[in-house]
Amino acid sequence: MKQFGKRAALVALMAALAIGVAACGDDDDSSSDGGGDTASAGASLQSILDNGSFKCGTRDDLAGFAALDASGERAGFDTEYCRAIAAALFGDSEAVEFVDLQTADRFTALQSGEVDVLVRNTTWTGSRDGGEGANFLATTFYDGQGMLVSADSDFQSLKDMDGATICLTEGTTTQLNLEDAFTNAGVNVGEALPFADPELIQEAYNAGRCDGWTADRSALAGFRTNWPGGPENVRILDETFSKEPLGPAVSDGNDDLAQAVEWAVFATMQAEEFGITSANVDQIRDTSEDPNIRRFLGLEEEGGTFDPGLGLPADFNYQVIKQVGNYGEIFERNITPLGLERGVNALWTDGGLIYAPPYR
Amino acid sequence: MTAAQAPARARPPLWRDVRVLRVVGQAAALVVVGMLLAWLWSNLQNNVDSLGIPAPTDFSYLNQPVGQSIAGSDLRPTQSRLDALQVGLVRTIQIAIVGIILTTILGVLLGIARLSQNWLVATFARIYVELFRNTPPLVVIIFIYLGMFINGGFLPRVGDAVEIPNLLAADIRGISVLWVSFTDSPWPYLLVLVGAIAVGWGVVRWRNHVQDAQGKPTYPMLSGLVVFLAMAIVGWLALGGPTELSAPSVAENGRVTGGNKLTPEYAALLIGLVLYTASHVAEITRASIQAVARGQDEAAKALGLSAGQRLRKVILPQALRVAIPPLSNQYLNLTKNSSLAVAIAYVEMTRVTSDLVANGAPAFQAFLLLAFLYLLISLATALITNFINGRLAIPGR
Amino acid sequence: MSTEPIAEELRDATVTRGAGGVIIELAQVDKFFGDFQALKDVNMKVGKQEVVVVIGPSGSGKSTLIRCINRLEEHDAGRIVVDGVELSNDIKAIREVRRETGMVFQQFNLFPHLTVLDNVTLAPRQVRKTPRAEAERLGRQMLEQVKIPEQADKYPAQLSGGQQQRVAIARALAMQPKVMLFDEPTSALDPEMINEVLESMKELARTGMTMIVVTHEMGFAREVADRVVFMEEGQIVEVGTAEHFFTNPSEERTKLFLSQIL
Amino acid sequence: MTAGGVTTHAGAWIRQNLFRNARDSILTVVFGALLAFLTYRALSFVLGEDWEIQRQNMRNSLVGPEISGTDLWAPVIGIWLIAAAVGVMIGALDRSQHADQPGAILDPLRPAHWRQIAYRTVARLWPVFALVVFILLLTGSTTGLLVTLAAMALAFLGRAAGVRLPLGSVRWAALATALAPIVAVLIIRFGFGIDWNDWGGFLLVAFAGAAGIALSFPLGIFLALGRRSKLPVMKGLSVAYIEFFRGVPLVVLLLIGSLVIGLFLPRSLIPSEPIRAVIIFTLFTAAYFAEVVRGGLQSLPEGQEEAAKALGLPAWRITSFIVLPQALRNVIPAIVGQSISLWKDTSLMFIIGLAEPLRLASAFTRQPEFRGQGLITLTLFFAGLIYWIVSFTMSRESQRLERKLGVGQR
Repeated sequence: MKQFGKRAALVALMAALAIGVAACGDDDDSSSDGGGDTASAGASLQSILDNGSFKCGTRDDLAGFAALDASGERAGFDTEYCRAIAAALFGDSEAVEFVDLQTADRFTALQSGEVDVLVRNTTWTGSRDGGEGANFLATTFYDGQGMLVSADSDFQSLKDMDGATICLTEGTTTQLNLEDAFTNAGVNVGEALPFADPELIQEAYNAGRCDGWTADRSALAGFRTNWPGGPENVRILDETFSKEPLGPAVSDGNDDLAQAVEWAVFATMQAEEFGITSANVDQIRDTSEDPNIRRFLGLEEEGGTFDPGLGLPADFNYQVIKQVGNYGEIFERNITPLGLERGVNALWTDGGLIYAPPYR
Repeated sequence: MTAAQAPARARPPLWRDVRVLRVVGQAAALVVVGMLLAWLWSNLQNNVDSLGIPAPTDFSYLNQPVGQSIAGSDLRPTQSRLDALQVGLVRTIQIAIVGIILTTILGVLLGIARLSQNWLVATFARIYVELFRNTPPLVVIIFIYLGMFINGGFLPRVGDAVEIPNLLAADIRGISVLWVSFTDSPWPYLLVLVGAIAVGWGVVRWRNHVQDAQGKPTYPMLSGLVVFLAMAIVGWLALGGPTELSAPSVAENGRVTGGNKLTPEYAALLIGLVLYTASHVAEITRASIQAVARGQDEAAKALGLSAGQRLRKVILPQALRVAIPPLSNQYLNLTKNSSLAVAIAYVEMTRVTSDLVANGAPAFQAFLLLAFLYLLISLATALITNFINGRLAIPGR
Repeated sequence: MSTEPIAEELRDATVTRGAGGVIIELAQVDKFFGDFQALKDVNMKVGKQEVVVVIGPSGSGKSTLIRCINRLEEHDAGRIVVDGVELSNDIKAIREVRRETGMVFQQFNLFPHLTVLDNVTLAPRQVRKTPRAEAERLGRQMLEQVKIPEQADKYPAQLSGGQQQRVAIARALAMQPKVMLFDEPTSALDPEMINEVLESMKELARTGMTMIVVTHEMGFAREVADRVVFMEEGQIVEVGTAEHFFTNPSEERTKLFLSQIL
Repeated sequence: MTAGGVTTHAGAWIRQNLFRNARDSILTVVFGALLAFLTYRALSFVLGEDWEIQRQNMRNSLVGPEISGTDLWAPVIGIWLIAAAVGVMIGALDRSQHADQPGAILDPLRPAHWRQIAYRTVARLWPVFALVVFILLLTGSTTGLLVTLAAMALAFLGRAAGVRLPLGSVRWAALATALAPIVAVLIIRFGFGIDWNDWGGFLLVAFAGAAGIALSFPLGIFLALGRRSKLPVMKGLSVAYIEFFRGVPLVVLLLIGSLVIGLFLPRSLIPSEPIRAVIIFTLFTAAYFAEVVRGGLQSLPEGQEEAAKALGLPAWRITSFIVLPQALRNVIPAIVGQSISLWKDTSLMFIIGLAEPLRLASAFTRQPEFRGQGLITLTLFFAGLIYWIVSFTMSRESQRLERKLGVGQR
């Protein structure tokens, strides 16, 4: 017994030493190289450029924004923005590696560097900018939460929905907004059913499992357009009970990449303002005398090419427009088929919110 | 050289001393594991620092408002996240208990059916077992939810509820039945009931004792039941009737109110878990029955017991002892598989946690806590089955 | 001479035949299993080429005694020296002693997944690094010695108990040990098979192998043993020649035991 | 005469097995009706539905939406490789089992043996063949048919080569069979450069399951030995590991792998999502394998280890030559059982959003031409069917093995 006691003491001592050594070693590490690998969140712009492609976090299941068709092709608003960023960074809209993310794990993927940029229909909120370690950039789509109900139901506003059963997608702010909106309307949510998968919601809704389906209006519009039996079977209540500015995000502390991505987005907006489309960009480049446009398209002037120091190629605006298109084109290709108007997503010149800072 | 000249009991060199080697080996293992953990921990610290998310030891997120309700519970959005987690925990335990009871009944029946001399019954049981135990439980659950409840068509739409007035009402939203609820705090009357059970049990023991001593029938179970019921009724009256009945009814807008509602999500999860796990329990039952020596059956036959008596009095009690360790494994699996609710819209412990994380709770702490809670449940299940195993063990074996 | 005191009656009563010299020495050996003392102050010497038979009632510590000699059990106090090597915590000493002692178990403990020949040649090849061909030649020779050369390519489960035990003896012999330990080698055998095993053991004794045999076979003891050791409650009660032992034991307890068993 | 005999025989059988007494007759009627109804429902479902959605998405179901065009040759080559290796092993096994009666060896190159080979193969693998036929009929793909025929031909030729190998080469054939999937994975991942994130459908779950089993097995053995160790630290660490991973649901572990593991690693070391899932499957299954192997170790008599010690074998040789070969042989059926479990558990990748069959099944129903038609039951059924057929076949093989090894009889 005595021997065992000694042995145990020795083991404990060695273990303590070992852990102490390991801990000290780690302290040294982090103080000497300033965090190095672990401290920096996300790959730097330079390492991405060196890599020749970037990882764009998106999804595969939201009509209009990012979805796969039967042949496995990706299409959608978010998908095109991934390509626009690739066109800006590498001059090649194909230089993007899509990573499908879940609603629940998208921020972790961003934090862990599994994706470089998150373009996944994600709402810009305070806590996400803060606690989630994400850095939201220019908003590409101003959305808001709405409520889809059956056309023949009596619901005209949330006030009529006291005790109703509401279906929604799990793991988003949707349920939090819903509860707030019902409280403001002075009514109670009967049941909120959070599903893992929009397809399950559609099945459940069709069976009459829920009275309403709440989601971003853009998503609801997409579902309504393709509603079995025709869009006239359902309607979307007029109330919009949240602000959902959707846009790309990178991880905190990655300023070079953030700037580059943000200006890739602005390129599409500015192009629409200039009236440049993928169809006429070559012609405009050859003929335009407007110094703003010439600077924007990265044309050679007497004093050289304009370089704002974003770390992007001089002709990145041209590449974005040529290979992907301007904001209006992207919108029309992907969002208009859902039956949504431009609305607040019109250019500022048309009274909307889409506005790019001057490129100079 | 003779033994007598053998060296005195000298210590061998350190690197050859088995005791030293043992200590060093274990210390090395500890060091390796310790260094690995320390490395992971320091990475965690660094990542948390650089991302500006709460420190890994900070559990204050639990005290923030949850901001959402949970379908079928009284939780309000203004209550804390801790309260939400508690609702989830209770639901997980509830699913486990109800699921285990139903699984045992179905599984044992199927196991016996597997051995039936009726070819059709045995075949039916075999097809059942092969069908369910080879299908992933997640597939079973989603399929039951969609195929049975949502698209199955046997639950009517809202407004067309099937109704047995004051007793039952069913539509796609769920099946509501007449239910007893307490007007006030349930505890006083529950205490009375516990007391009544204790006294009733005492009466059973006492009458049994008298029966053994005097050899005359004394109806122990009956007298115990009478005493229990008498106490329960007297207690209920004395407390001024602390309960009320809640009957389901169809409201003007077609919705069913009142009663206790079994939602399709809960039902699908429960049925899916039970159907899947019962296929395993059936195999355990069959194997255990076959493991009880054939001689036992023959001996019981020789004593003139009927087939049913042989099964109930001789075979099953012995098979049960063989079956308990694998059964307890299946019960644990069922409990853990309740986390599959994540796939359909039923909110239990795992679902609450993943919702919290999606809404800004720190992932590390939230999942650490979740894992810890599951470990506690596993430990409790293991303790209970060990206890039962100990009680059932045949002395001298 | 050792500096440690050795029990008086044992010191000179050792060498009864042949080459002389002591090969195994146990001095003041104690062994505990928890609170139970299995061996109490055991002192014993075994000379080269000597055959010692250990008898005693069950639970008297006979098996523990021989299991300590090749360190299957770790003794708690005292000294055990085998062929000049003291058993201590020294992993090298343990390996050396095990290499020099062969052991035969009550339950045979053949390796069921290996053929008879592989059973016999495993240790020479792995421990002594004997080339396969050499090891197999040696192995067949050993099987010859226990008179079952024809079973070499069978698996243990295809043999009778007596044959299995003889394979076990061959397996131990293949390591060319200096000492053979037998732990009730015939207790698990059907009566008609006991003799063939005992014959092999007698044969072995005739070759001059040093043997310590725990057994209940008094006939064997009487015929082969140079000395008989009687143990009870972890202690050596009496030691003597077979002749002395079976005709005129000095201790009362020995007489009582023999009267029960014979 | 014969017909009458058969009739009487059948009548006796029916009386004996279906209508022994009144209660039995009632049971027969009730269960007969139930079985007939369920069979009718199942058949009308399979035959009555329009399988267009599954037909169009067959490639997505099998390999995921990201692998297309020439990349499709990657999984095809993998299948061919595995088919050939399995053929070689079956041949070598057949030869070694009938070493003393060469006449009983089935040689694929001898037409006289074809009937027997076909009969045995179909008897053992009919569910898989049924599935392949179903898929081929549904898609009507000539390429698919040719690929399948080539795989069968390779297995056939492999078997012919296997019976011609020298006697002692079963071990090598087994090794080759074990290596074939690894080589296949390497070809797909590196030969064709298909990124882990692009693996999907049954290719993904087959990879995750196989990799999980292969990697968890050594870890499980190690943990089982640790748990049996007399050294308190080894034992304690092993027990803590095993109990943790057995106590926490796999869903939770996968969520942890998906959401938390990234926090524990330096950025550059974080593997992609499918690999993280494989790591979780490995860690999880290792704990269960450890318990299975521990059962095998406990079934060994203590004398085995003692005898080896007494012969002077060093500890690691005792473990690798004496203890493990016997312990593992005793638990082969349990190992297969655990592998079936893992195969079913790969469906949980649904929950962390990987392109696994269930998630794809629901994704198909969002395609414009199939949207909102309630087709999810159909696609889910197909996904479930493949899961079922693989685990059903494996469990039948495991039972066969159990009977062959006589494990149950001991």
